[in-house]
Amino acid sequence: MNATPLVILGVLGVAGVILPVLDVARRERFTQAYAAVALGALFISIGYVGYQFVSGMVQPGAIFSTDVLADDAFGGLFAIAMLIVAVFSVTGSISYMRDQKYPAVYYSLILLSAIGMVLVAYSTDLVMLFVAWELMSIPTYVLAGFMKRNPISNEAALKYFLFGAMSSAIIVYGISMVYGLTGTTNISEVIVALTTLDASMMPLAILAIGLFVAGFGFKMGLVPFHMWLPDTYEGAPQPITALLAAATKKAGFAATIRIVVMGMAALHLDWTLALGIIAVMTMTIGNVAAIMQKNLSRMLAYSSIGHAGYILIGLAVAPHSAAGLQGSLYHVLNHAVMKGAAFIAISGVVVALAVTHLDKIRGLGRRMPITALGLTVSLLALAGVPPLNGFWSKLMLFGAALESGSFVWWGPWLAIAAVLNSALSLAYYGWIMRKMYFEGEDAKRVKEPKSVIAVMIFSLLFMVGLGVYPDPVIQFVEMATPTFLLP
Amino acid sequence: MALIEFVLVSVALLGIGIYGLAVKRNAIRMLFAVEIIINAANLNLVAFSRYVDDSGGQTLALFSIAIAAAEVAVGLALVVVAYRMYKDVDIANFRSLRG
Amino acid sequence: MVWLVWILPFVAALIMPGVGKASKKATNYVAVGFALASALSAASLLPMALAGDEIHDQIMWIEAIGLEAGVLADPISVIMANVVAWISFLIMGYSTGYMKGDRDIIRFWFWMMFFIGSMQIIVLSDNLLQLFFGWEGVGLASYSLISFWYRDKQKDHVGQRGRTALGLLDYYSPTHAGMKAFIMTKVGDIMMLSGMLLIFLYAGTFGFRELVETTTWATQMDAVGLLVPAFVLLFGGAVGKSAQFPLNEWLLEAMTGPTAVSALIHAATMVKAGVFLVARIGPIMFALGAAGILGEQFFAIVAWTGAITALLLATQGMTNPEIKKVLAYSTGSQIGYMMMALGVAGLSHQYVDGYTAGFFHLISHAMFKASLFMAAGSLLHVVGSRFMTDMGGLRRHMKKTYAFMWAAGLGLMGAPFITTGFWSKDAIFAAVYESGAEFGMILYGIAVLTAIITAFYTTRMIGMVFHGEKSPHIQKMESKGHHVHEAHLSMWVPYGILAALTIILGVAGLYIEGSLHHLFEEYLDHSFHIHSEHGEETGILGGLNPVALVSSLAAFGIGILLGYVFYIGRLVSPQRLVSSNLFFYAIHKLLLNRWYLNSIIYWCFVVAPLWLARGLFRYFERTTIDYGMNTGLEKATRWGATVVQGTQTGTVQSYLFVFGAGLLFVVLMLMV
Amino acid sequence: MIEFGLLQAVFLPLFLAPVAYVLGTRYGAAPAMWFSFAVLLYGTVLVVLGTISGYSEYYPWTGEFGGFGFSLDGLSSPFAIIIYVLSTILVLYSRPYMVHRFEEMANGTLQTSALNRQVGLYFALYLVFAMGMLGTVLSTNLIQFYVFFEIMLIPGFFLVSLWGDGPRRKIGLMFLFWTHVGAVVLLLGFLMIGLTVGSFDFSDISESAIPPDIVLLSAIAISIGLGVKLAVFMFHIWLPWVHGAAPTPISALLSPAMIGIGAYGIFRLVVEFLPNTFADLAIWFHIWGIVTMLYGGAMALMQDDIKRLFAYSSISQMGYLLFGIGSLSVLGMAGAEMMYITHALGKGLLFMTAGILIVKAGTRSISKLGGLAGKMPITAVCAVIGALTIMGVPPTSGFMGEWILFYGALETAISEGSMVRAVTFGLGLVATVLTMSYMLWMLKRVFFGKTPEHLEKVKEAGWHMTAPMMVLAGFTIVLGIYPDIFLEGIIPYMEGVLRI
Amino acid sequence: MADAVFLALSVLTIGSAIAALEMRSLIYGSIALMGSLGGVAGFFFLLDAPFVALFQLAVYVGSIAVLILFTVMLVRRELIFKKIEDRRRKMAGIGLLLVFLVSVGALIMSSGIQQMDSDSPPIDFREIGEDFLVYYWPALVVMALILSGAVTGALVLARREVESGTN
Repeated sequence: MNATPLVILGVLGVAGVILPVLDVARRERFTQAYAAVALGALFISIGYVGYQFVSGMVQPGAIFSTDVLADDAFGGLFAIAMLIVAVFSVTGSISYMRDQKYPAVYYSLILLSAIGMVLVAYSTDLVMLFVAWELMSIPTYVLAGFMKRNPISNEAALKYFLFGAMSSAIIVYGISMVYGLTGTTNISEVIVALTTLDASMMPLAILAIGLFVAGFGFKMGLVPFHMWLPDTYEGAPQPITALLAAATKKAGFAATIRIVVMGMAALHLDWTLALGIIAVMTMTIGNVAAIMQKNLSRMLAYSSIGHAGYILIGLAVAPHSAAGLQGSLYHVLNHAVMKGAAFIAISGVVVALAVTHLDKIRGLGRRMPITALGLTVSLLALAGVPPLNGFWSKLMLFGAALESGSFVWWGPWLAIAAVLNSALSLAYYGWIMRKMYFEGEDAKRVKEPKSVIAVMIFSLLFMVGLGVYPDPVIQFVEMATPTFLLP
Repeated sequence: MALIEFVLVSVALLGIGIYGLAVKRNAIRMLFAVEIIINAANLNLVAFSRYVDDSGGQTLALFSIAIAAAEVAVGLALVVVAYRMYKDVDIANFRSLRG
Repeated sequence: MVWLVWILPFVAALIMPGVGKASKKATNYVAVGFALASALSAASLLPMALAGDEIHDQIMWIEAIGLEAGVLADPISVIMANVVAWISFLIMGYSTGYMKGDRDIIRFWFWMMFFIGSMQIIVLSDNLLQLFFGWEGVGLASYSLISFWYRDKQKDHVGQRGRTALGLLDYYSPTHAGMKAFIMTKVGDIMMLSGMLLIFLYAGTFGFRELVETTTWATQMDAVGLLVPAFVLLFGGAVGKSAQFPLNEWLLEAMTGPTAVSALIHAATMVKAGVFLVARIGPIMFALGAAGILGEQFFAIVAWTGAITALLLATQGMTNPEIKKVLAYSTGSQIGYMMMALGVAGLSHQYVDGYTAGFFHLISHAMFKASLFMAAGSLLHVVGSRFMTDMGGLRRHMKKTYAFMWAAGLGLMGAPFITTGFWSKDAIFAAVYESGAEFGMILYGIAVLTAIITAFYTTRMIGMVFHGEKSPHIQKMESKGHHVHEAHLSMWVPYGILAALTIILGVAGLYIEGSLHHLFEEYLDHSFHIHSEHGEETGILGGLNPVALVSSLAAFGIGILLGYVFYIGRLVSPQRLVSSNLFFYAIHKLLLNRWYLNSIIYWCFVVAPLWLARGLFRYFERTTIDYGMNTGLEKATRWGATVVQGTQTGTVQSYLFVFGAGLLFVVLMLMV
Repeated sequence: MIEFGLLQAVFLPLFLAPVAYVLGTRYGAAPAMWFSFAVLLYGTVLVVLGTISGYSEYYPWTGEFGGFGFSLDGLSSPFAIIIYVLSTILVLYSRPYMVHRFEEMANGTLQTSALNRQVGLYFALYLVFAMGMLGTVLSTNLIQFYVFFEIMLIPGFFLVSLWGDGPRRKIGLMFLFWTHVGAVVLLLGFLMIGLTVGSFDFSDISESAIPPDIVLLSAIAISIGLGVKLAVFMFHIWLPWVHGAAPTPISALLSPAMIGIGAYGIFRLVVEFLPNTFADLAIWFHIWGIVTMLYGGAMALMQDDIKRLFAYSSISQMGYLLFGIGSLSVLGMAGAEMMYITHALGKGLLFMTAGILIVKAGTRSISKLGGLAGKMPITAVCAVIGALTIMGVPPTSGFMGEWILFYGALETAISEGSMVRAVTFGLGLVATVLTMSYMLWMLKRVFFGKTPEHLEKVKEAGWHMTAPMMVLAGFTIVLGIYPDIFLEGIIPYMEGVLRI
Repeated sequence: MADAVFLALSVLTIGSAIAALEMRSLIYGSIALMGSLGGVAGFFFLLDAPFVALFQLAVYVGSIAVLILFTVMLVRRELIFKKIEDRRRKMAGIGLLLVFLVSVGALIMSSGIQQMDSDSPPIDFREIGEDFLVYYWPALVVMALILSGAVTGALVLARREVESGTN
């Protein structure tokens, strides 16, 4: 039974299609109503996913159905993460889009993109995955360039688009290779076929995996496929950046875990070192580049690259440590909320003060206390400072890397690199905090957008609450983590 | 005709596409390159579909063509917007975001 | 009662701020009253002690380690306690006059009482750890009192302004002096502490009585060669506190304190603590001889340290122009005598002889030195200068002081038959002479030489102060209307008493020494099982060693004669003598510059470490640590960031190129 | 014992921190101060009561990483008591100092409302800071330990960066960065242990055998991590800056209470859980300790800024702690813990002195001070007592720490017949002289000598500032005379740890 | 016969792909692109996939390429004929291309794909339809959403603003 993805598809799809129609039907502009519709649809979806979980109708782990979609906990976890981010994005947009044109299309595209992400996570067929991938990507190209009069936005969108187009072509290419090797596009069948692959076909399988890594890695922001990311994150409207950083990126991980990791396991490849190297490169470059940034969005974009590296650790050590993938999934969930909250906070700053430059957010702690608090806490959570949620997932990731040390020599080094990076990241997060709180003492308070406040409060509760008492989420993650019991 | 011949052609197209993306400065030409890559993939898909005797490849090729159309539409729209702003489509000049 | 002896001064110290708040005058009565009470309670122990009994009282202290605190009132400690208490009492009385009107009188009384209390802890403690409390308390009190005039006014400095030795100023402020005293004695203290800890490690106890009960610990320590080092380390503490060579240099600067403090330090507390410590541990060591463990090296070290100090400081005392410094040198020198006696005691078979001699000298020295210091304090008060060259011709104006100073000075010189100093010094000579130790004769020679010098500088001091012409300084004072007059009653009475005692007890000196000898003989036998060979000494003078007697007399005679020639009779001008001859000039300079010992210590242990620390700070901390790890790391990261940012050119072609190359890279990486 | 006593002691300050903020903002400094004082006092009472009854609490927490709990044993209770006692009395001290600081920062144009807001924020952060420290030492789980270890960092960062001196923002970041680096390295060690054992609970770890190679690595990681907190030689990069710059009540809390937690960590995590490895590593701790002692002392000699002097002195004192830990003997380690207590008392006093000087004399440069003993007698007396405590002169508690410490070092040196240990013992004694030198020199330059003209009008500080000092001064003397208060608990614990 | 056709198609496809990128004029370039796309369609015929081939012709050659052509014509004339190149970048690109071709070619040549051959009958395009409706129907729905989203998005983007926006 694959009810959940279909319900989401239905609910969000209908809302997504209706919104532009509504826009045409109603001549007067009433932005909040569109947002309300979008939010309603998203809440229904989240509620449904949650209800499925609570009522225990979801199968644990990642399952492989003969259908194109599976209703499993793995997808459910991603769905929740992504839908939360979509809610953030929509909520954050309410104030952001107040004076912009075409709000209906805007929200509709967010919804469509959300469908795409969710379905990527639920897909058990390569074709479905590809199509969902595109549904996720194409609206975000538009959204990134939605500020038509802003050259930055357009530049960001163009760069994003070119990368996106190239990587989707590469994904198709990869799918074609896999398909050629196995004669099927259903992931479970693919994996079964790959386990019995003829040795002479191995180079092609590797080529396919490489293509997948590149194709998905672009979305995840893995080095060296990351180069579009800072530019786009900086240029795109901040609520959309939130969506990109916190949600579409996670779709990349969902796809990678479903296909690449499973496929690699099926091929009995020694792929962990390669992923480990990419992970270290990714986090190091991300964190180092972030240090001297002057633009808040850009700094967080680099931090986002760094976090992709952390998540990749879990993938790299997945065969050696059960905690690896758990940590990855956990960090996916946490990072979604943390980064989402951070970017929404920035969007609030942009709405209220129209600045993102670090020197201009001096005294933000006094000007916009709640936003600043939310940003601070999410930065601390990103840095992995306990007792915030980010700490626990990093803990699991580092632990997994260490644990793998008994199988692979580089496991502890991975952990050390990650730990040092994590410490390094605190330097630039601290820099932001410094600007917000310790400079500009004479700043006066300004009005903060209510929607942003709502997001801040939710994410604060999430980050602190689940940081103090992480057990439910850990159990949830454990349930959602795929095992290497191949079909 | 062996399968490998089609695959080689496809790889050649893929390489040309990547080359185009990495070298060309005109946004529209870059779109050409994207199309070439997608076509390479499609060629691959259909060829494999023929040789493994399964319809899935062709199905995906059809999806891929449709999606390419959608992508191109969006891409062209972006190029048009860019052109309106800069009166230029030389993407190498679009570098206010960097560092 | 025993506890009261040291608790009372502390109580006085503690209530002093409160009393002082009510009335400053009342503090005088409190201080003197409590000192008297403490002295009385000490005196009440005398009958018990003279009967050869002892009180040993313990209470639980640090239960976790099983340590007990306690008091041990045996003959030696009771006698010592009485000396301390009574002399302190007199000094307190003197202080009421001397410190009259000082605005920090409360602090003064607090530390004085603290000083006395700490000293009594040392004396009466039954174990090393508790003793160490008193030990450090004494150090602390001396620190506070030496730098009592902490405002560092010029008149409170010691040394000649602007004079340098080896490039270092020989001019010290009170606070500097206090610090120097504290740190230098601390060097001794840590040695003592490590000695204590070594003993505790093997014996499992700090108690003096417990250490005697068994010898297994000593056997074990001896087996690994740690016994003598441990005792030598303990003696290190005594060296520091008693200002023995090479830790003697603080004693001179300690003269920055009020004179009452100097008197207390030199006569009753502090420097005597070292002697007392050696008297405490010496028998323990010696008693081990019965178990076949010989500690001769220890005693030899004690004796030689004492001898060297005695000579070293006595020679320096000949040239110094400051009256208090002369007295200070004299103290160090006399303590050297005591150490020498206690040391040679262990080298001979007749431990009790040297022991008695040393202890007797301690008592007599306490009296005359306290007297001398208080008298000197009166002089300072009157003249307003610490330089003897600023005095002169005072005998007509200060007759009482003159007389008392002569009496006490004779005690110091060891005037034959009538002063305690004579008998005690003679006993030391005899002990050294009879010890039969290796190099015993050299020690003896040093002792006699020192005695000559002692007599000389004492005469010199009195001569310079009271005889001759009035100095320009006094003339100036008088021309301004100041009149040189006798000190106040409260001041001269105490030192008068002590000077008188020096003579009175001196007349009965032989008897006192005999009974002391007897008392200690029994005590050592009873407590440490050290038996002495009985025999010859019966008659009045029969107990005296003729050689010692003769040399003692000769030394006194030569010394006082020389002193008379130069300073009382003024037959030869010392200045001319010094400048006439390069040899004398060199000697004079050497002595005046304290054998350069002080300068060398400063160079090695102050200047060099500071230089080293500055170097470390400038060239390591500032560079490697601060710059290297903070700024350097920051710069390195910034550089890395710049490099990474440089790759982010903003040109999408480059990005895509990297993408393509990355694709190849990943594929190839997977292939490998 | 009150139910959930330790839970209250730890978490009440956290939950009531907003109340303190509101009180400060609405009603001014006094209510906020008394409120914070009351909260911490209550916590102190709970901790003391808990110590008397040897108390611990456990609560379920996570499945993966175990539960959390609070436990008071011979090791943790002295730490806990000292931390809360210091925190409690420093609340009183904080008010005049911080009000002075706020006014100073605003150049005298501070409005009451702005002042109140800052006061509220200060006390709120203060409560969290105190709570973080207590939580760390009471933890019964590695992860919990780490969590609290980091929690105390954040308010510290804010306190330093908001109201510190000098380039306070930069120094705040430095503090955050370096201590975080230390913490994450520590975390690596924790993970290695926890994953190997399969549980992060202390009780499980102490019972299980861990493979030696892992143990060595994790012991090194933990030692380095805690070494940064302890600011031992080469890892002391941040400390002089931070202690020099932090608002003085915070310095007085950072230096005595916080950095010593590193020593607690070494006791708990290395000594107790990895005894065999510790036995191998002890000599290195020992040497590291002696180097730190000497180095810190030498650097302290060179300082002109009084707070930096104390900061280097703290480094040196942390060297003592490490030295004691490395002595690998019951009394040596007991001495190390005693040194923590005594350092807390002594350095607390000294930092408070520095604060009074800053407030009253308006400078922290030693060369500009002098002769203040007569102007501020109580401060001077307390400073001297503090200095004596650091120097280890009886009858202050310093001596009780020091002789036990050195005894332990000597004991091991002799029983192992180790020349290296004998030499370090000797150098340790040299270090005490060094300590004494810089302390006395500091006293001489600050309180004695001539009074510069610009200090003629300096007055004694108010009772808010002097009373806490007197309490500490009394405490150190009482402890110096009767150390059994703490030693009774410490020594049996150390015997248990070393299995004697 | 088939080989010759294949060869011709290969030359056409690859050649016009290169031409599309390298021709000075954008218009000719887009026409060359059409040729390349048509060549791929020819391959599809060769591979017995007429349905896909026709779809390719209709969608790609028919609409996309024409769309591109119109866009090209929208922009200014001098832009169409201007071809700015960075020589260094071009060399690097060619280098990358060669390395890519050599390494991936070698990869493929060394694999077992050389032996893959098929003599099975061509796939009936009805199978494709069945796939769409039975197996891939969610994908089809998603496809529809993509198209609608892309179209609305592209419209919104490309629409000329009459009044000046606030942004």
